[in-house]
Amino acid sequence: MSSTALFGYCGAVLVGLGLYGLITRAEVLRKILSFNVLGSGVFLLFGVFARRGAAAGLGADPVPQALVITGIVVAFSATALAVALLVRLNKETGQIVVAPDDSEESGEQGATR
Amino acid sequence: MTITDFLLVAAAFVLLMVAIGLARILYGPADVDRILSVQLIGSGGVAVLLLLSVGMNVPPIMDVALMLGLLATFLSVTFLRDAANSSSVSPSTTEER
Amino acid sequence: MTLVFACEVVLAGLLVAIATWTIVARTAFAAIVLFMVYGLLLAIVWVALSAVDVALTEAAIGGGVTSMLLMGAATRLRAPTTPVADVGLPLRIAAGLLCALVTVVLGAVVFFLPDVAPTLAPVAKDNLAASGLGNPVAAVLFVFRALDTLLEKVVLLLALVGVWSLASDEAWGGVPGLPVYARPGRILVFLAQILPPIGIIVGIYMFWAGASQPGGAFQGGTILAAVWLLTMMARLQDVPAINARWLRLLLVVGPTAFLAIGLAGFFIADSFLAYPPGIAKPLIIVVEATLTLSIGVTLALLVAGPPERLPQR
Amino acid sequence: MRLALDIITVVLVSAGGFFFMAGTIGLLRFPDTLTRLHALTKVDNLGLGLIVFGLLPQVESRLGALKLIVIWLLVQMSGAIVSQLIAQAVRRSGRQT
Repeated sequence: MSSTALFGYCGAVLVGLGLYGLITRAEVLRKILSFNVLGSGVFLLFGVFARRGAAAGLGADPVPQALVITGIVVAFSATALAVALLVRLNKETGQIVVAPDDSEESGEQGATR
Repeated sequence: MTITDFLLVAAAFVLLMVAIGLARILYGPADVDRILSVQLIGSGGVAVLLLLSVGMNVPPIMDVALMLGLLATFLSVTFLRDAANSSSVSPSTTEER
Repeated sequence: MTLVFACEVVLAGLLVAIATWTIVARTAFAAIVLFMVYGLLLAIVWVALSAVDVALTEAAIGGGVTSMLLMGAATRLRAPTTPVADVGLPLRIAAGLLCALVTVVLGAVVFFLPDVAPTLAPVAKDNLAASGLGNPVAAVLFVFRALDTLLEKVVLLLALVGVWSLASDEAWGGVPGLPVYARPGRILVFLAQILPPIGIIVGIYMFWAGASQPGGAFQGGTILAAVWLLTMMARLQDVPAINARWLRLLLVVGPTAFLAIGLAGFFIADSFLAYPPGIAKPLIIVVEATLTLSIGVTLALLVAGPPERLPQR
Repeated sequence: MRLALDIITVVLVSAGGFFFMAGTIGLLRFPDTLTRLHALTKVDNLGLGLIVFGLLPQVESRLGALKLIVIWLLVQMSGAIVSQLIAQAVRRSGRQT
């Protein structure tokens, strides 16, 4: 097995893991975290494709690498927006989970400081 | 064995040690225990990257080491903010003890 | 098995283990700390894939600022004291099967990749000299695919506008609710005093080095953002109100300079975002310098969150 | 001369690796957060320090050597300060015994 294949499988596993967390975790913050893990798996696959495109004395194809850099920044923007929405949601409803039957124990949680 | 090989072996060894240490710290039980892991990956990661940088003769990797060391510090401080602001480390640890 | 490959196997195993743990960890706090470690580890993986630029970005943004953001969110939310009921077992099994399927398909894609990979590396290499830059990734970001980079800056600003728009009416124009140390101790204050000068130098170095070797505006900007956040958390500096004129100016100066130079391309070169030969590098450095500032301020404000209270005055 | 420098590298990097191992064993064996923090500081100070000094003879450029020293000083300083902060947090959370 080559090292690109190794990290390729690694990326595939990370995508699966992230997706699993995104579906099954009830806490919204955990969903956001899982989404970031999923994203990093996709980026890793891009990195593998870039590495395989090594040519002309470059260690890797710079185009997918640049795309990944852009992607990381955009993923951060999305995460920041999601977190802000979550904090506001919590302020409005007192809930930080999507499970509807948990409202009584997270009910008194204020978010202001 | 050339000196390059030696440095790569050293990098693998340090990485392995860091991996074992991380497993222990991340096990907890308290959240404060876990923040040690950021310290460990900070110094251990820097060591691995420096060994790789010199071993593979790619000087820019040193910048990654610099970044890693710097960011690990910021992350620890961000984490400890919460520990300092609440009397217990966080409500989530109480049920874990 | 070569030595490098042995290193990589350890790395990949550790990465997957930490990722799994991040997903299954019982508390949100534990998950976030695991995610911090995950991000920093991923930076080492990127080095193994000879993507030093990405490694820097990952350490700075993916691992660094994202974790700071999530930690702030966890602090503001306060995790529930009892473990939250996740979805039921049947759905978990179904989800597990679906995700396993996705992983297997992606794994198969990796397995059946053609032996000769398509690549734009030779094209990038050939045109590198024309861009005046030494770093191919920077050349892609600021010359070959400059429009992507420009729009990405716009996305960052739009995200900030989105975050700000979540403020309540009475807090609009006020101070973001970044959680700060209630009583910063002497040691913390010392750190917050000694680290900024170092951070600023490293930030400028990252931006400056970006032209010829890995580094650049994102990475430099992130360090500036982290340094600023540190001084605010240690209360050496107040969190600024979002209607401050200087703040707004700093936010837009980078994208504006980029856009202006891009538009000037219509007249001094042959098209939008084209640089005239010869002065390409100085122009790119102007763009990158202003972008570094704007990115730093934008990232820090995204971490700080929506305004929550009016300035005391 | 080359050989002598290589030997210095091998000795110092091995010693650094040893302290990484010692730190990891400490992390595994010590009973509470403060003692584990103590084990971690050995990794920070001695492990990384010895590796950095071991790498110095292998770095050709003066800038690279300077960067190594800077990274070491940075990690050293922030490691020392963050360890203090962690210890404070542990004490505040009142479960150091």
